[in-house]
Formats: sequence, C-alpha cells, structure tokens
Amino acid sequence: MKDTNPAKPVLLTLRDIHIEGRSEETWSPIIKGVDLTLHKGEVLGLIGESGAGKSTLGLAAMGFTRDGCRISGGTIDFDGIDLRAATEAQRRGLRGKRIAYVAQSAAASFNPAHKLIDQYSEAPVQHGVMSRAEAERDAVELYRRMRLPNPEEIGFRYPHQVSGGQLQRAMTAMAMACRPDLIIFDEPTTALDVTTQIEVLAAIRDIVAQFDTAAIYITHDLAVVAQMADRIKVLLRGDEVEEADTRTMLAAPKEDYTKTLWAVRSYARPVQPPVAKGTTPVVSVRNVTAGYGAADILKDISFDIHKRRTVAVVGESGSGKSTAARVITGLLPPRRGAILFDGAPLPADYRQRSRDQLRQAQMIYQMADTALNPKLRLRELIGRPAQMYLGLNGKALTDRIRDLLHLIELEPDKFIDRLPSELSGGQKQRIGIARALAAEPKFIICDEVTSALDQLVAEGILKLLDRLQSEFDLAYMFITHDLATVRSIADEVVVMQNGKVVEKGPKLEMFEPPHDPYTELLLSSVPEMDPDWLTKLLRERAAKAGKG
Amino acid sequence: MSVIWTMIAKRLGLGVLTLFVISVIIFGATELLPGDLAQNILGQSATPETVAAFRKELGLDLPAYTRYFNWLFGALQGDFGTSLANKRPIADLIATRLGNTLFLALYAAAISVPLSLLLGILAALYRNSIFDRTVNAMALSSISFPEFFVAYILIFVLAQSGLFPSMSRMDATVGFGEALYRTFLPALTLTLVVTAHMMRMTRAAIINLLASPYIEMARLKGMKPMRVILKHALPNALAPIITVVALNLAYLVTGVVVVEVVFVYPGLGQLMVDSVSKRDFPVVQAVALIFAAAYVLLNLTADVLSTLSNPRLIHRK
Amino acid sequence: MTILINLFWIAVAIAVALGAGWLFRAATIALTRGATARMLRTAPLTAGFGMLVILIYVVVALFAPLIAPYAEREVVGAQFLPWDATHLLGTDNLGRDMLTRLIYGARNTVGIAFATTALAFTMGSILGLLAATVGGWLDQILSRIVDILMAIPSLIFSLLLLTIFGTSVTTLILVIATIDSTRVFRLARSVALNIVVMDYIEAARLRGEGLWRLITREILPNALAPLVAEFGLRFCFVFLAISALSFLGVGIQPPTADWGSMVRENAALITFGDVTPLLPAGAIALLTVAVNFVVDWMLHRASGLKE
Amino acid sequence: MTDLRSQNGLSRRGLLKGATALGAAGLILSASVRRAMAEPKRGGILRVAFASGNTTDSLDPATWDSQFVQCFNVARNATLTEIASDGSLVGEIAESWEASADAATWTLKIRSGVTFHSGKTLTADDVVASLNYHRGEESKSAAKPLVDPITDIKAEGDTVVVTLSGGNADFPFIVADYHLVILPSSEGKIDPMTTDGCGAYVLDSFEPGVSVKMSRNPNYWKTDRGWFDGIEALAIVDSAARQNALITGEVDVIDSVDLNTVTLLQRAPGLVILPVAGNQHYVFVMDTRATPFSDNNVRQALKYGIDRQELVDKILQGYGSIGNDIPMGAQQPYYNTELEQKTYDPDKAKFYLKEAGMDSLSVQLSVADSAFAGAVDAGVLYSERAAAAGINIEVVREPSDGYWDNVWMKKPFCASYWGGRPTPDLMFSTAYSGGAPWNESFWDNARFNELLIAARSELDDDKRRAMYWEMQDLLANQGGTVIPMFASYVMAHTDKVGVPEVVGANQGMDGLRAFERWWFV
Repeated sequence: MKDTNPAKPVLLTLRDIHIEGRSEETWSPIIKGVDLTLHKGEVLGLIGESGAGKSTLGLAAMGFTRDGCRISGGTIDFDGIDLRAATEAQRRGLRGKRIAYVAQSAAASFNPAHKLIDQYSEAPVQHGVMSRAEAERDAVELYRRMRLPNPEEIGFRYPHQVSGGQLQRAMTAMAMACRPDLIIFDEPTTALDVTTQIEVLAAIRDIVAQFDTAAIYITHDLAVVAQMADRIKVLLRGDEVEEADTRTMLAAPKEDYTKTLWAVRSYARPVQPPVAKGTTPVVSVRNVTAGYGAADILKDISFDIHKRRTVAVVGESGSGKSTAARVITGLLPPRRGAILFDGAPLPADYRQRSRDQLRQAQMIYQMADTALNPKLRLRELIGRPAQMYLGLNGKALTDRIRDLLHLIELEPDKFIDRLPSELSGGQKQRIGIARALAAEPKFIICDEVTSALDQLVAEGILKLLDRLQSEFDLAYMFITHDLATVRSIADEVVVMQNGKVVEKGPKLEMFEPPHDPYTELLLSSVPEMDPDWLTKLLRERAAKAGKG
Repeated sequence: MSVIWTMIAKRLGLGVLTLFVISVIIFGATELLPGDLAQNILGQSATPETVAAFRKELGLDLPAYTRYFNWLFGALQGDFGTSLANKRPIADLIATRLGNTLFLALYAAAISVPLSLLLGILAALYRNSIFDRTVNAMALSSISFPEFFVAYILIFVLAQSGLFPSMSRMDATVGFGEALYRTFLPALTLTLVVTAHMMRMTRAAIINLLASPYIEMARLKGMKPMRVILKHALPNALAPIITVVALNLAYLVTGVVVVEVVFVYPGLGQLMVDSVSKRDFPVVQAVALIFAAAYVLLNLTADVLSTLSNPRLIHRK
Repeated sequence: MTILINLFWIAVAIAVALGAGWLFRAATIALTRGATARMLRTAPLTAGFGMLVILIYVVVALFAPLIAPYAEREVVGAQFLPWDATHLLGTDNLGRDMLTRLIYGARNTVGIAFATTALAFTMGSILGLLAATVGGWLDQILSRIVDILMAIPSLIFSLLLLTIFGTSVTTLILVIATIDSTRVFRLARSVALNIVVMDYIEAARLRGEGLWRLITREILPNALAPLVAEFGLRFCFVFLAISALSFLGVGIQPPTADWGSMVRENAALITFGDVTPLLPAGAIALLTVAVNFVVDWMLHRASGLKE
Repeated sequence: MTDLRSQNGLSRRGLLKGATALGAAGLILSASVRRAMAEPKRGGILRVAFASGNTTDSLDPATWDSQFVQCFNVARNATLTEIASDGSLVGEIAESWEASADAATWTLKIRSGVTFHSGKTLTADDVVASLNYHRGEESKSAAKPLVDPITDIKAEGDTVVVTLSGGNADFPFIVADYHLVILPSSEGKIDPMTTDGCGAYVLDSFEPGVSVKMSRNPNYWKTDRGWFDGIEALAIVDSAARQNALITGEVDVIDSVDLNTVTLLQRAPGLVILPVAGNQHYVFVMDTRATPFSDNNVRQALKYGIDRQELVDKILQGYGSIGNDIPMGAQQPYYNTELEQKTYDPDKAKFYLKEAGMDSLSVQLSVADSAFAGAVDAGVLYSERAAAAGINIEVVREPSDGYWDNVWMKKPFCASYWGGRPTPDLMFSTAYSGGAPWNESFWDNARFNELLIAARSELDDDKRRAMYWEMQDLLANQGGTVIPMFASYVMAHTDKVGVPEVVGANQGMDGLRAFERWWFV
C-alpha cells in the first residue's frame, strides 16, 4: 500500500476487508477485500455508484455493520486498536467519541423527539467527555463555527423546526462534539439544493481543517469530492478501482471505469431549431395561480411546451415546480388560470377529464420505487394502460408489452414477469417510462426522473428519453433541480423561484449571461470538477458581498 | 398548544354525538329484546292484568319514543332516574360500582402497563433471542385462554392454597391495602389478559423504528443498546403504544363482566348484564353511556398524549 | 422438586416442538422448489413449528370423521372415565369420548373461526380501504359509525345482538364478524392511508382507474401484510369470543363440539385440579401460538428488517 | 342472559309451580317442628352463597323471584303459616285457624306479642294490609293469582276473617307463600320498600345482586329459632366461584351445587353435600295439538325413547330419581304404585312409531339451561338414545334469556320444570286439566277432566284413589309430558354448620328457612 503522506502518522488502516450481506439464507459479498489507509488530519474521498459499497466500507471504519451484514475478513486498526478483536463495549466507547459519523439525511438522522442540543450533548455527556453544561456551551460555539444562524438559540429547536441545510451543519457540529479523530461523512450534501450545498460544503471543509480532523468523505458526486478530499478512492461493486491524490485523479484517471465516470457529463441533445411562430403548443400553462389552503404556491405562471420539444422547469425545493406538474395533471385544480391542451382548455380536475385526455398526458415520477406498485408484475404495470386506453387484450396486449420492453431496452422474455423489487433503480425508471409510453401520449411530465439515479444510469435514461421523443414526437416537461441535466436534455428552460417564473427561454440563452440574479446564483452553485472551484467561488462571492 | 385545545373541543363534541347515537342504539336494542321488565319481574305465572298494571306503573305502556325522550330529557338535566326494577336511584346504584370498576381497572393497569412496557422493551432489545420468543409465546398463550379459565387457574393455584381470597368482596369498610389484597386475583387475571396485546405492540412499535436512520445515528454515537431503545426509539414509538394502552384501559373498564362474575366483584359489567336481562332500560342506558364515555375519553386522552409526544405537532415551525 | 420436574418436561416439550418444526421445515424445503423453498429456508424454527401445527389442525379438521375413533355425539360409556386405552383422553360429562370431541372440535371451531374472521376481514378491509381511498364525507361517515360501534363494549353488544337474533351458527358468525370488522376497518383504513399517498396510486388515479380496481389491485396487495398479521390474532380471538359468550349463555348449538364451549363446560373442573379443561384450552392456545409464529415471520419478511 | 343464574333451582316461575308443601299434604294440622337430634346453639355469623341474586332485586314482596331474595326476606319477615320441615303446616303469625263448613270463610287468630324490628306491635290490621297489597286490580304482585279468590278480608280484634269466592281446603297452605309476608302498615297500607320486618333477623344492609347483612332480632318471639348472631348472604352466580368460596372457607353454605363437579366437591375435606329429595321434576313437553305430537303413538314412542336412568345418573349425578311421566313423587298420597314404570326401550318406541304409520321421525327439541340446570345436556342425551328407535331429535339451544317468553308453551317440543304440588288436585288442575293456563302440553282429555272434578268432591278415599290412579294412567300413557326425572335440591355446607335431621323439601334451603333453622355446631 502506497503511503502518500508519510509526514503525518497513520490513524486508520483497513486491510483486506471483506464484508458480506445476507439475502434470505445466503451471504453474498458486498466488499471484496479492500485496503484503506488514512492519516491524521487527512480527508479521503470515497466515490462510486450506488451499490459500490461506499457506505458499508465507511461504517466498517467504525467497526460497525448494518443489520444483516457482517465483516467476514480483514483487519481494522484504528490508532492501534484492533476494532474487530475489540469487544462491542470497547467499540461503543470509540464511536461518537473518537470516530463520528455524519449521515446523508440529517432530517432523518436527527431524532425527531429531541431538541438539537440534547442530541448534541448526548455523546459528550455519555462518553464522559464533558458535563451537560459544558456541552451546551460548546454546542453554541460549534454552531457558530458552522455558521448557523442564532447559534445560542438554534439548539433549543426540534429538528423539524430547522431547515435541511442547517440541520446538516448541526449534524456536523454534533459529530465534532467530542472532537473526534475521524469523521465519516456519508453523502452529507446529496439531499440538499445546490445553493444550500455550497454553504454546507464550505462549513464542513473549514471545521475539519480547524480541528485537523481526519475524514472519510463518501459521495457519488465527483465535483463535490474534488472540493473536499485530499485523496480519492474509487470503488466499484465492492472492489477498489484506483486510488490517487485528488488532483492526479482528476487530471489523469488511470482506469477505464474512472474515465467513464469522468466522462458522464458529455452528453448533450442536439440543438433544435426554434419553434415556428404561431404553432399551437401541445400544452400551454396560462396564468396559473394555485396552492393548498390559504397560501398560493404558484403565482401567475405561464409557459408553453411544444411537440418534440423538452421544456426543463428548474428550481430548488419549494420553488413550485412539482406543484406546476400537479396543476397540469389535474391533481390540483388552479385558483386562476387554465391549462390548454392542443389549444383547447382541459378540465381543471382530472376526474372531469375524459379518458382520452388522461391518456394524452402521462407522468414519470422521481422515485421509481414509490411510483411502481411493488406487488404487480411488469406485465401488468406496463400492460394496464395499453389495456385500458387502447383496449388491447390477450396476445395483442402481450405483444405490445414486449414491444414496449424492447423500446426501453429490456429483454422481454427475461423481464415480463418480474416484480419491481427484482429490478435495479435504472431498470425501474425505464419501466416508469414504458408505462407512460404504453398510453401512447403526446405529452410526458418527467419529474426529477434522474435525480435518484447514478450518473451513468441517468445518462442512459436521458438518452432513452431523447430517442423516444424523436421516435414518437413527444413533448416533455422536465422538472429538475440539476442544471447538468438541463444542459444535456432541454430545449427550453423555465427557471422558478418561490412559485414564480423568474426567467424562461431557449437553453442556449439561459446559459449565457446576462442572467436573472437567481439564475446566476443557481448556475454558479453547480460544483465543478476543479478542486479549487469552491475556494474560488467563495472568494468571489465574498468579494461581491463586500462590494454590495 | 392551541392545536390540542382545538382537537379536544372537536373530539368532545364528536364524543357527545357518539354518546347520543349509542343511547339510541342501546335503547333500540333493549326494545328489540323479547319480553319486557314487567314480565321479567313478575314471571310467567303473572296474569296479563297484573303485568299490564305493572307496565302502566312503570310507564312501559307509553310508546317507545316517548319513553326514550322522557329518559333523554331527564338525563340531560343530570337525572338518570331510578331503576325500574328496584326503585333505587340509578346514581346511587352506579356510584359504588363505578368506583369498584375504576379501582380494579386502575389496579390492573398499574400492573399491566409497566409490565407490558418493560417486557415489550426487553423483547425489542433482545429481539429474536430465546427471551423474546419465550415472552412472546407466553403472552400469546395467556391471551388464548378465555378469561374465566385464567381466573379459575389462578384461583386453583393462588386461592386454594390460601394466599389470596377467591372472592373480591368490596364494601365501604374495606381499607385501601385490604382492597388491594382482595382484588389481587382479578387484577392479575386482567393483567394476563391485556398484557400480551400491549407488550406485542410496544415491541413491534420499537422494532419498527430500529431501521430508522436516527437509531443508526444513536448507535454510531456509541450509545448503549438500552439507551438507544429508551431514549431514541421509545419516545417516537409512543403514539401507537399509547393508542393500544388506551384501548386496553377501555377494555379494563368496559369488558370485565366475566371477571366480575368469577370473583364476585360488584362492578358495572355485572350490573349491565343483569339489567339487560331484566330489561331495566334506564340502568342499561346509564351504564352503556358510562362505558361509551370511558371509551371516548380514553381515546381522546390517548390522542392528546400522542400529540404531546410528537414535537412536530406541538412545536410548529 | 415437582417444579423442577415440570420445568424439565416443559424443556423437553419445547425441544420436541422445535425439533418437529425443524424436521417439518426440512421436509417442506425438500418437497418444494424455487422461490417457495428459498422462502421457507428463511423461516425460523418457530415458524416451522407453527406451520406444522397449522397443517396438523387443518388435516384433523378436514378428516375428522376418519380420524376420530367415535362419532361426534355418540355416548360411548359412563361419564368422566379416566384416560385409558379405549378412551385415550377419557370421556366427558355425558360419557362422550373426549378425543373424538376434540377432533370434531377442531373441525367446527377452526371452521367457524375461519368463516368469522374471513367475513370480518372482507367487510372491514373493503370498507376501510374504501374510506381511505375515497376520503371526504364517506370516510367521515364510516369512521364515525365504527367509532360508535367500538364504543359499545363488544361482549355486551354481541350478547344483545345474539339475544335478539338467536344463536344459530350463522348469527354467531355474523355478529362476531360484524363487531370484529370494526377493528379491521380501523387497521385497514390506517394502513391504506399510508398507501394512498404513494405515487403509484396517484398514477393509477391519473390513469382513470375505477375505484374497485384501485382498491383491489393497487391498494389491497400492499396492505396485505399488516392485515394478515391482524388476521392471525383476530382468528384466535374468535375462539375466545365464543367461549366468553357461552360463559354468558349464548354459544354454539349442542351437540356440536367446539373448543370454546368445551372449555366453558369443563372449566370448573380446573378448580379441583382436574386437567380436562386444559385439553380444549390447550388446543386453542397451541393454535394461537402457532398461527402467530407464522404471522410474525411473515410480518418480519414483509418489514424487510434483517436481523 | 339469565343463564348466569340458571343454576338457580327456582326461577321466576317458582311461585305457582312449587311454592307450597309436599309430603303429608292435605292434612292441615298444627304440628310441632321436629327437633333435630343435635342440640342447636347460639352464635356465629353464617355466610351463605347463593346461585341467584340480581342487581335488579328489590325489597318489594311483589317481586321476589330468586332464592336469594326469598331466603333473606323470609328470615326478615314472617308469614301467616309455615310449612314445617316434614311438609306439614304449622302456624306462624296465625296462631290457629278455622274454616266454615264450606271452607269458604276462614278465621285466623293472630299471634299476640309479635313486634316488628322497629318496635311496632304486629296487629290484625297489618295482616289485612299486607295481604291486600297483593290483591285488587292495581296489584302488580306475582302473588296476585294466589290471593285472587279472596273476596273480602277484614280484621276483627285479634282475628282476621277471610272470605273466599269458593270453598278451598288448602287456603292455609296458600298463605304460607313467601310473598305473603306481614309488613307494618299505617292507614291500611304497607310500604313495600320497608326494611322493617318481624322475623328472626334484622336487615342491616342490602346491596342488590351482591350481598345482604343481617343480625339477630333480640326480641324474636320464637325461642327455638334464629341461632346465628348474624347472616351474611352473597350472590355468587358462577358455580365454580361459589364452590371455591366454600372450599376456601369464605362461606359456610352454598345453596346450589353444580352437579357436574359434585363428585369432586365431595372429596374436599370438611364439606357436607346436602341433597334433599323433593317433588321438583324436570320435563320435556309436547304440544299435543301440533303434529306429530297430536298422535298418541308418537308421544308413546318418545316416552320409550328416553333413557331415564341415564339422565338421573348423568344430569343429576344420582341426586334424584326416575320419573314415570306423572307429576307426583312416589311418596305422595294417591301415587299409582301399580303403574308400570316406563324404561328405555327402543323396540317399543319403534313399535309405536309403526303404529303411527312411520318408519322414522324427526322433531326439534328446544332447550335452554334456564329450563332446568343441565337441560341442554339432557336434550343431547335424549336425542342420542332416541336415535336408536329411529327418532331423530334435533336439539335446538334457545337463548336462556327470554326462554319462558319465547319458547315455553310456544315451541311444540321443549324442556320445562315443575316444583311440584302438595296434592294431585292442585298439580293436575294447574298443569294438566284442559284449558288450565299452564297446561303446557295443551292436553285436553275429557275423561281426565271429568275425573278431576269428580275426585275433588269425592269423600270416599278408596274411590278417590281409584280416580287418581286412573288419571295417572291416562297421563302416563296418553299425556303430552315426558317426566323422566325428579331432581333433589342439592346444597353443601361445611361440617361446622348444624342442620336439622329433617330438612324442608318444599323449596331449597330448608324451605327457605335455613337462616332461622340452622346453627353452628
């Protein structure tokens, strides 16, 4: 094992680690003999697609496995302690005290029943590091360092009273409470909006540097890891692909797999000619105001979607982009305004729409897991719309299902009788697409269809959608928060903020200045592969703020 | 907190409506029962004139709705009337028995609730261990025996050896300690009957949460398993546990007629059954309403407590 | 000393039970293929034991006339005969063979309990799912009705109804099922409330699916696991309900043998240390435990929580 | 729902069906109570558990319907006459009585020096008011039919003169009924809810359906009665609980033993089972108007298709005797000793079926344990045995609650019971003469009806006997009632309780007078 930083002493060594997971009665390997060395104060990025075993390996560094997993081989040495040989009580003594963990979703990982400060103090008090009063004082100090607003007061809130980005920082503060030697960051910013992500990344980077804490930073986002890590280790299906110093890795990946990872962002849909003036749009959103209860979530929004065109609706969580989709589908009748389909107004409530009107507009959901009935086989999942709308039955129906499976590049014989649980994430999303296609619609709403997927898989989905669009003359409304996706697939862009359309136009115009300030913020917040990007960005923003 | 007050007000309103509907249902059902009070008290041998005279005296000759509304208006003014059968004021009739019923219910609850929580927590902590499976099997066995059978077994084991009295006779002279001693067997019987349900729910509610990220977080903070369960899982599992506890408490108040019979315990259940069989309709109504009110109030309490246990509902953003 | 001996026998019984469970599981794994065998392999010994017991009960219930040494109602000798070779479990208070009564009891009791529970679940889950799916005023009305029915103590309520309508097996089943269905309704509704917010339900609604299909194809299959778990418990509670009702004087028609009534008829004997009532009571308890072991395992599988 | 208390030997029907005496009936003589061999002594609180007792019980004498209320109220009060342990009639409040020649006017001399617990002296006016309470249009008393024949009643000094609508030699028997207790009156009215009384025990507390506490009346006028210092009576409806209370020593006496477990109870140390053979009989009644029971051959077949001895063995555990389809005990006068005892005989039953032109017969038998304890099981055994004769009896368990309203005298074949009557005349005219209100079989036999009237006025004992014997023959071979068994009253007590050698058999609990007749050894 290469020792890249001999200047600092080694903190953690994993040798030939094997981890297995149980599915039904058999144990199958998750980590297949990975080595890992971490020095004091060093940040190691672990990168890979879902299923690569990043989290499992990260947790193994704490001597911890999730239920249904076991470490079946190798050694784990943390600062001279053999974690595998140690008793559970000894390991417990280390966790939270010397090795801390920051989870992906702070909202889910904070206990909803306790105040933040109670959860902060728990580890230091229970491990006997400080008294409760000291811990509370310390919490305020760390909250301040994590640049949380109202550091004196925020700890006395319950998790649900604090926003996602703040929670993630509070969790990092909590991990720091005992001033551990090592923190495992498990995708700490994945669930956040890009603009929020910047602040969290910056806060994490600073505090790790301040306390000279070693960290393992787990993520699937290359651009993020580039900002955070000193070294990067790439994992693929439980095996190490390669490991290198961050800059080396970015500049010159050795392995093919790493190269494909790096290459992901290259796909772009060819620029489409502008739509002729006077063409009737497939879907036209006209001055729609809508909302739940008293509050308006959408405020007078309008945009058109044309045949064979993709309109990307971009915005952060809470901007109203999903609500717009609900208005179009008729789930949420608008207070004011109308939806026109092929120039004719659609009934506001889906229950009033004709079967044909329902057929014409289909939807693909973000979470294929919840969008596909887990108890139905693909045959029924895909076949049902065809049976319902087109009246297909028997052989004709089966043939249609097989055609659809072909279209989404799944082998019919193998898949037709599977359950969703027997599919991978990308395959599930393809089924979602097939189900939409089965209705032979004119218009499809794609709600964050790629955001839950690994980049390579997402890429495949985007290409498929693109191909289907040309093949069937579809109009797409593409809801996303990911500007990379916009770049690759959109023809037109609608930027939303707080329920309003702040900017709209052809894609090319959108990515060229001058921007609306919000679009500018959004664009600039997308991490780039440059390891210095975050530093530069923060410096620029600070400078701008200084000027303003 | 205004959330809670709104909820309480709304639920109380619904509760009153529920009580009203129940009083109609119970009245209707008693009306549908074959025979009536006059005939029941006088017996088969009574001549029709005797029965008619008695009926008139009791007001049973009036149409059903008149009797119902007479009763309802009386009840609305706090006057539950007198028992048709023995002329005693129903309030007197019920007062001591209600006290007894509540005493036994609280006694059984005081044993069974902590016990089932403890067993449930331990079973969740040592899930799938021998301990867990044994407790589970024992709990299931105990609920699969009919109550009176459990009672007989306890009498055989604990009363015939002279440890505890086989009858739980209560009167005004019985002191608190003595009362606890005398009602130990019925309380234990009820404990065995209700513990399994609450214990299983406690266990399930906790285990249900163990896959939550915040439980993993607690474990990754190096917390001991017991602390993880008590401090992290339990507070979030309270709502379903409280609900099932409330259901069982309601059962302890309303469903214990069999235990009352076996242990000769003067509670409301026996009064209800006797009054139904004698068609003593005002008493049936009064007891049914007490039972229904207990159910409504316990459910309301459970909902309030569940809400209080959930910071998301009381501390708005 | 007797306690130690008892403990020893209890330990032996548990060991034998688990052994039987293991053998049964091994046998079924050997006899089945593919997914079923894989699924069975994950069954803990308790579940294996549970399935074995259920299988035995079903066989006994189905083939009662072939297995039982005498006819269901046949008086074969003096009353309360001790256990011997002719009458393995002795005779009852009328001189009928106890073993025969138990065997026929399996048929009647399990049959009635199954019918009752099935009916309760059909009514309760359909209405519960309907309430959750349609929502609005229908939900309000159904929920209020159920609230009201649940606020009336069930034992006394069933007593009232049975007195009014008489105690044939049919009314018994209908009454217990109706009262039980309120509990099922609540469960089905709360489970379904979590399902109707799923995207696939939204997708089905947007597709224009009718209510019936929405409930039966989209919601019900996903609500099945908790309903099945409840089914296990409710199934066993039916015996208890019948038993309690026969305590209060309304039960199954004689001379039909059923365990609930058999416990009731013989219960007083236990206070004299006579074990006779333990036989039907034990039969109920064993089935309860067995059913719930299996249900626990199925729930465990459905919850996906790996241990 | 009354099943909870169906073990109760006497339910609400008890009054007319079995209130009066048995044994040496017809002899209306003052006779001294036979004294027990063991000398009674004072002291102790007697604790008695009753199988009956209901939360709806009341102090009102018009409503006493269970042994629990009857027993403690008899101990609190006194009636004009008392049926002694041996079945003879003795005076209580009435010191003596005499009838006019036509037995239509009765003059009863009221005992002097009897005081109520309140201190008030008992007068003839109290007697008049107490009896009047049960009379008249407005009366809602269960005892109204008993006192209905009274056309006039008035106090004359220390006597009460009662005028009846017709001659009735049994009148003094009637006023021994427990409903007709004497309560204090004012202005010619009694307060039915009063707790006052003139009996051996003073009521201390009464909690309906739970318990009664009484203490000895220090001014009681009988010196050889009321031995206990106090009485505590409990309602323990559940038979297992009741027996447990006795076993664990929490009570001294239980009024009714669950026959299913009586053999086991017998084994318990220090307990005495006290069976008293009486006239109480359990019956299966056919509606003789309804097919197929209108055919006497069918009735005969059903009488031969029942195994009487088995019922006595299995339902009564031997505490009783077999019946011969006549409602009289073998010890009663005019009992037909030459009538052939019917036994279980499937061949004969088949023969009668054939006579009726049938190969087999299917009937429904309605039963409930409120008809008599063990009625359901008895029905099952009946059905089982009758099958051998080609008679298929389908036993239908009716709800115990409402049995007497909905089943009895409504369903064509059902279970019932009778407490018995002291004289054949009373028994026959109550339940077997054509048109009688409780003729449950609706049997209307011209010859039987004729004999009944003739016998009533026949003074020659031999001729009278011949008539009664013929009537019994008619009943047994043509009647619609199967009377398979006579059931004893079975009580149990600890060996600390002293019981007279002869125990009253006219009703349970020593003719309801155990409280005053029994003592602690």
